[in-house]
Amino acid sequence: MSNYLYILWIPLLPLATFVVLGLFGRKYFAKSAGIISTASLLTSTILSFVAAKQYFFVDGKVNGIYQKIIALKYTWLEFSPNVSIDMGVIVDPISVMMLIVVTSVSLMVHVFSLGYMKGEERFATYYAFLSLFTFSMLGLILSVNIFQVYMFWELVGASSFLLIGYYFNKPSAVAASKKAFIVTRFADLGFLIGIMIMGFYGGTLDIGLLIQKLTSVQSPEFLSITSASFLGASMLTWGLTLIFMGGAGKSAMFPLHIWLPDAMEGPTPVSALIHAATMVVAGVYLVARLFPIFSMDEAALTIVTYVGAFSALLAAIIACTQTDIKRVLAYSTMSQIGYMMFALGISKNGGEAGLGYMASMFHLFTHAFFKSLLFLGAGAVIHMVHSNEMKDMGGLRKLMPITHAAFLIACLAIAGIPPFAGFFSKEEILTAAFHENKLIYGVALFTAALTSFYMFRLYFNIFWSKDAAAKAHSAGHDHAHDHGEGSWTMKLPLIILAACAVGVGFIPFSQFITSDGAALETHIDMIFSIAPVSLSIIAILLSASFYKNQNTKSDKAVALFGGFYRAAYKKFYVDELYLFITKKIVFPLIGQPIAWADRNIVDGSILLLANTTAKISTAIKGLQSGKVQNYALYFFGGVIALSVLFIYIWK
Amino acid sequence: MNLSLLILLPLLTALLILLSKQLAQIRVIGLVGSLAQLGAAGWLLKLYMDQRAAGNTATYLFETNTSWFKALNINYHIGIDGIALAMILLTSLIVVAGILVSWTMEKLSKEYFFLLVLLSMGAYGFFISLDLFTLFFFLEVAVIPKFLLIGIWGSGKKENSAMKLALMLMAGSALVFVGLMGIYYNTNTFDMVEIGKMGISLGVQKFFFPFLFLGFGIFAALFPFHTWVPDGHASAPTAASMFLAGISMKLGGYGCLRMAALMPDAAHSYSWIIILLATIAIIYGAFATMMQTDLKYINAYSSISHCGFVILGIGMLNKTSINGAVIQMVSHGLMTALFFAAIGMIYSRTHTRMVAQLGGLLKVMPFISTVFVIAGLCSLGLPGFSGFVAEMTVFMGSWQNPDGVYRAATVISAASIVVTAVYILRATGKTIMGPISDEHALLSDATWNEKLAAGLLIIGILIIGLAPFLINQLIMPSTDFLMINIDKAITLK
Amino acid sequence: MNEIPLTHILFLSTALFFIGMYGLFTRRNLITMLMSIELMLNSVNINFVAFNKYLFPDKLDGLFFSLFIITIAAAEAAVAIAIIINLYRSHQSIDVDDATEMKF
Amino acid sequence: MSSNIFILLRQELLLSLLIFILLFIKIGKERSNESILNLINGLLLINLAAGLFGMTEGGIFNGMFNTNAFIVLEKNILNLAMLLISMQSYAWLKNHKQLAEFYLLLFTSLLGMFFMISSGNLLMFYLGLEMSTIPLAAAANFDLAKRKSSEAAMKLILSSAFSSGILLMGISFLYGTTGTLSFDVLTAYISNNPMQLFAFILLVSGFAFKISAVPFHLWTADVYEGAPVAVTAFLSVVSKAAVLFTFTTILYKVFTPIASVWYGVLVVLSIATILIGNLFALRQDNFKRFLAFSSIAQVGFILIGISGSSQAGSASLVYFVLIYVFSNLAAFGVVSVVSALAGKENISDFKGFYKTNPFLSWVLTIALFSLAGVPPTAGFFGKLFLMMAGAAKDNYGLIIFASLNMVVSFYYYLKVVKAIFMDENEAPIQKLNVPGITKLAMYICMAGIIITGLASLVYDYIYSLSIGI
Repeated sequence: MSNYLYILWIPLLPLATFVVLGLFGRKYFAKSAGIISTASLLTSTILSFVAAKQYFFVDGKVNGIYQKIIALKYTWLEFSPNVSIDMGVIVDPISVMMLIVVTSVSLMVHVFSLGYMKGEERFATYYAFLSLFTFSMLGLILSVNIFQVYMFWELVGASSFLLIGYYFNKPSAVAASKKAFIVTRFADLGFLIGIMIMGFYGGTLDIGLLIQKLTSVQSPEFLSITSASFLGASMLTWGLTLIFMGGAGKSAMFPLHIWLPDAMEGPTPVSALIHAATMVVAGVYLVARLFPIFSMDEAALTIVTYVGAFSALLAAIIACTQTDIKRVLAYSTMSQIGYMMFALGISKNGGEAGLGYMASMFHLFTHAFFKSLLFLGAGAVIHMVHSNEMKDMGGLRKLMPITHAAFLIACLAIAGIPPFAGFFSKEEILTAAFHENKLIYGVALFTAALTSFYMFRLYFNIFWSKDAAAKAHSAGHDHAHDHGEGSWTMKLPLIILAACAVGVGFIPFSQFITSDGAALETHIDMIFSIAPVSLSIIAILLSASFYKNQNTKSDKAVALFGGFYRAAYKKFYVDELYLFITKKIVFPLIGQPIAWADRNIVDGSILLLANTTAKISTAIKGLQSGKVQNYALYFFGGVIALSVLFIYIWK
Repeated sequence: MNLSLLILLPLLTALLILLSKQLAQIRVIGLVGSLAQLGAAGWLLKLYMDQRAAGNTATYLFETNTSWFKALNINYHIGIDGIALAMILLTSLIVVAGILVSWTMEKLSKEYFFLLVLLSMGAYGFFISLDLFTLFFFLEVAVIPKFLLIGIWGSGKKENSAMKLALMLMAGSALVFVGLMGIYYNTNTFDMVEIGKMGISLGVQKFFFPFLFLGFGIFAALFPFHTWVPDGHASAPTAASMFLAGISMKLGGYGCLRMAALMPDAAHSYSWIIILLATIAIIYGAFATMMQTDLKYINAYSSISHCGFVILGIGMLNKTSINGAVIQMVSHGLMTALFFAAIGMIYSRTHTRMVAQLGGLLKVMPFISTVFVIAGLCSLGLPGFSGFVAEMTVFMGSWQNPDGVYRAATVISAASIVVTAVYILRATGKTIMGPISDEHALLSDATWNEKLAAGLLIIGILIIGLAPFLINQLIMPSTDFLMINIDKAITLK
Repeated sequence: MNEIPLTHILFLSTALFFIGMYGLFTRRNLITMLMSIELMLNSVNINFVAFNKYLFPDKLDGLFFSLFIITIAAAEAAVAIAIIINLYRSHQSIDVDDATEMKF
Repeated sequence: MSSNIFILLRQELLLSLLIFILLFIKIGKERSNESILNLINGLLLINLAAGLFGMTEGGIFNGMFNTNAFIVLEKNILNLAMLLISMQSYAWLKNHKQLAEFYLLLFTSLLGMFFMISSGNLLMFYLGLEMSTIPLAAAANFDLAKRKSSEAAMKLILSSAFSSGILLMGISFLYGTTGTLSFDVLTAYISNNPMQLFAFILLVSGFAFKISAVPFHLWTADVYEGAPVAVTAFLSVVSKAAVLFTFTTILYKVFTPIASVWYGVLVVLSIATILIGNLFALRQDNFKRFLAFSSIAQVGFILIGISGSSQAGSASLVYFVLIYVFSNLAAFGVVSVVSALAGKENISDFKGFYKTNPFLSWVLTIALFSLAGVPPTAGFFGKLFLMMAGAAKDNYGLIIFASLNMVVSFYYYLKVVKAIFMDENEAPIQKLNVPGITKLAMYICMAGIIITGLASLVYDYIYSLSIGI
């Protein structure tokens, strides 16, 4: 077992960048910040590829099984002898895979931002935050300890808060960042309690030990956690569900998804990084990380499955109606993650039945590339059009050919058209679903169709539809005289990612990443693939007929769906529901009464005490009448009182 | 090292301040003095660690015990364990910061600095004393300076706040006094160590523990005796707010902890009440904060909520939770001090603390805004800052208590972190972010002294947040000593 | 001849004491109030003498005490009257109810 | 024997000598007030010094007068108080025609107190009491022109005459039931038959009147307000202290057989006194009146201490009185200076006082803190030790009551501090130039307030001398 300690540098380099840029950036590196952090990130990217090569091809495999290797473990905060937060580095198939994903996507985003964010006032700060995020994400991936996961989890949330709120003087951005943080925080509360349950019954917070203890049916820990129950469900179910709640929060699963669309207020590259490729899949990663334990509890898995599937469907439907291109992408992200989730949900631990797990990871991998590509492409578009709205776009394929090509590839990939990456991963998922659960399979299939529909709706609206000249007028200025398609720094990432979107599908993924680490023989069954592929193609043709050229078909369709369309357009009023709960219930019915009570009842009672004392003192001032005779009288009264008290009563 | 130094240094500083003439001179003396205190505290830490490393397993180190009032068996008995030391370090750090932020205090500067130093002296004395009488003495020494600081240099309806604060704290110490009498006449000594050895009969504990705990609880903003906190903090001048929240509220928490260790049986049998009050304080404080519109009130109420964690940790009576309580005391001290410092800096420039009237300060005062955000993130318990470590330790500790009620308390308290996020982000979003109003568009950023002050506190926060094992190493052995008695009491049940 | 029992005398003194007290409480004229106080003191004198005569005839404590009381009463009266005169100067009256400036 | 008399009586003799010197000064040729004042203060210093050494124990006049180290200490405290008062009334007396008479009255009263304190016999006690009271009545009237002054004197003389009537009644009954007047013999005959209890209660009410315990306190406020500040100070500190000393001695020495009864009496009195004192003090604006009520409340605490009926009890009493001398006289000193130089006696006049007179403000503030019992001032220790002595009886209800009342008392003391430091006032009292000797007195008080508390040897010394039941 060789030494993987150098992996430590992969997260640490971005951290260093963050510290340097954060402290001195705005003074000394106002211009060079981008180059610096890109360089450092490039190093970590290279390192992670090295690591991947070493792990997958050199010494990760011991007699056919990929090992979990703890490269480093350091007790960071000890709660009680066994229960402690450890900082560490774990090396196993999924962590290495995620390393690749995160570093490379992040690198692309870094490069893209060089052009995209050029001339921003807080250029250095932007890169500092970007590095901070990359660091936190990498830390999350490499966690050995469930509490370590939680910590980086929080950090990821915070850095995404900072990045979404990057345009801090734009109220909508501020609101979005707050929303993102608070919603995920709420989810994290569940995560935290879940951790506490696990830690209490499992007697440890170390993921490896936890899995080991809670997967052996005779172990005292397992017995205690399954025997202890609350509201009818066993503590295991509670713990896992709560942990999944955390995951659902980050991965924007229904009903905790509301923050994701708003999060698009952030700079587009950020959306590409955080809200497409990395952070939002953290939830999936978390479930995958703890999958052996999840697989011990049917109930929890079922929840995962249905939440995933429902989110996938819901998001797809909403995506069909949105007009803000980034929001469309956001919902498609949500839908794709839903895919990954239910793929995990229907999976079993190990063997053939573990197909879902592998598929989900595969989809995660491919999705990262084409989705970030889509976002960067959208970024390029927005950079040119200065608008997120479809109506301000159209016919851009002439003005920005490279972007157009890349975007098309990405769309094909996500639509699952062979031979693009998406096809392979989606096929795996569908196969798994088909074997496990027909209902889910149906939903998946329908969603797939929807996906290709709205993706091409997007594509046609941007690049085809009306011609550019006419468009230019309506937009009020001429793109032709605009700064073209942007610098090479913006094109290069598109090209690279496009290449990935085409290529990564051919990786024999199942050889490397499976639930039990043993290679899994999978094959694409052409017969099986006919259904989804043909469905997608139909959907594409449909959307082509709707949106390729301006016509009224789409409006007819809208009219056809009527109320349902409006509901979908309004995102099924989930946001409104949340607003109602917070603005109409929490604030006026809990917050204000308490604040009022504090001033008037708690504080009031103390004031009352003071005032009564004062009142009494004014009330009795008559004693001191100023008449010496009364004084003598009181004197005598005192004598009498004392005598009575002590001669007769006392005794 | 003789611990009396910790009292003598401030005393000397105070005298020098009295002798000196104008502001320039006074503040330099104050700064030098406080730095000397910081140095002394640091040196003490080193010595302490060496002693422990050398295998010295005594509960208290650097003890000196000289008879004070022989006739009444009152002794000047001082000594420290890890917990006290942590508190001392906290105090010295905040004192330096406090002196720095009040660098340009023109009004009656001599008296101002004098009182600040006096207050710190009280705190040091309190933390080092092992004799309950001395403890009580220093507890009250620390009260009157607060009254004057708020009343003279404060803002808003300062007189009322000062009066309310002084009276409530005095009521607290009156209760404490009654408790002390009870202990004294049943053990014939004030010496905590001896009392700990001989123990107190159950009846006495049951009768007098409430007095002591409530008394100190008032200092620690225990619900429902917290109402001095918002007004007091809001009216106080910046440095005084820092001292109030950073130091004197800790006197209460520390006292509660010591009392719980001194009367473990009573603490155990009353623990459910303590936990109930603490939980109420936590969630209630959080919600009350959500409704505030004045930055200082926001921070004051959040202090109530955060100090609730201290009480909760103590009430749970197990090692982890008590560790958490101690860490939370230190963390909250630093964090709130930092917060008040930032608010003070903002207020001194914009002359308003109303959230509604502020906005977009990040544009004109990036440093201060960053400080503000850091304080906020620490307060909502973000990993990497001290708040996270403290709160998580408390949670993990209290979760160890499998009883349903305690579980509920834990969950409710944990839920408060969401509310905390809400109000912190609202405050940040409205003041730091968003569009800036024109009359604030030309304001200046922090000066060197403010930067230094904030920097010191942030360093403190980061040390705990990034390397909690250090502070754990410091306090854990001492909590073990505390737990010996407590465990005995609990297992006895 | 049969002598008067002690109780009679005690009754007398007590009566005198309370008459004096009554006077003090009711009369408005300062001089009269002073006189009623003298009355009270005299009742005490009677007590002392009587106790001495009837109960402890072998020692003379009581008699001496009453002598001292008389003397001091005289001194007291002197000072009191001086004060009253001064009060008259400032208030133009020796009615006790006129001297109630300070109260509450 | 004769030499013995001179040693045992030296403080009394010295004081009488002072009185004669004063007489000669009076009939002698005209002198400037300053010279006379300096002379008197010098003499008082000697008088104080003379008390400090050679404390022998013994009794004379067949035990009518007896003294010991403890009693001498008590008398020294009174001497000290006398000296401080005279130093502080310098500004007032400097332009006063009859300053000799003023001193004559006070000295005579002081002499009476000395005899009262060392009295071993009810007759001697009564003589001392009256000798100390009557001159004070005259002194209260010392501002002949002021209406208030004469009213005060009238109230004092009438009510004290009444009280001594009651007291005498009590004494007469004691005599009637025991047939003796001397303390040592008396103890043997004391039991709790109703007659004696009644007599005892009459006696107690006599004392209660002098120490102004509720409900026998009503004269206090008016007299304090009306009398000249110096006399008020003397009343509130010296005479109160003297009576308290005597009271304690008599309770501890004579009425030991009915200790349980007088414990009850003391508890009742102290509760009433603290409560009423506080409630009235809350509302006062006239400074002297305010101090009157606050001192009433203080007496309540003292009674708690005495009720401890232990060595600690009497020790804490004397200790507290010593502290009380320093703190109360410091306060009165400031008040007397202000009333003499600025003619203002109301708390509201003190608004913004700190701006013009920082020194006086600090003196007053520290004095008030000491009265309130705030550390590190001595008052803190004084009050605590009183309560500790009281707590020895395991009567925690009383302690709780008292300590909560301390909070109330804080309120009104802090109110004054608030007026001095915090309240805005466009026309504060102008800058006063305090006479050097008065300043000196204040410094002494400050030193006393700080040292008496922190330096434990003072208490330990008092404790070593004091006696319990």
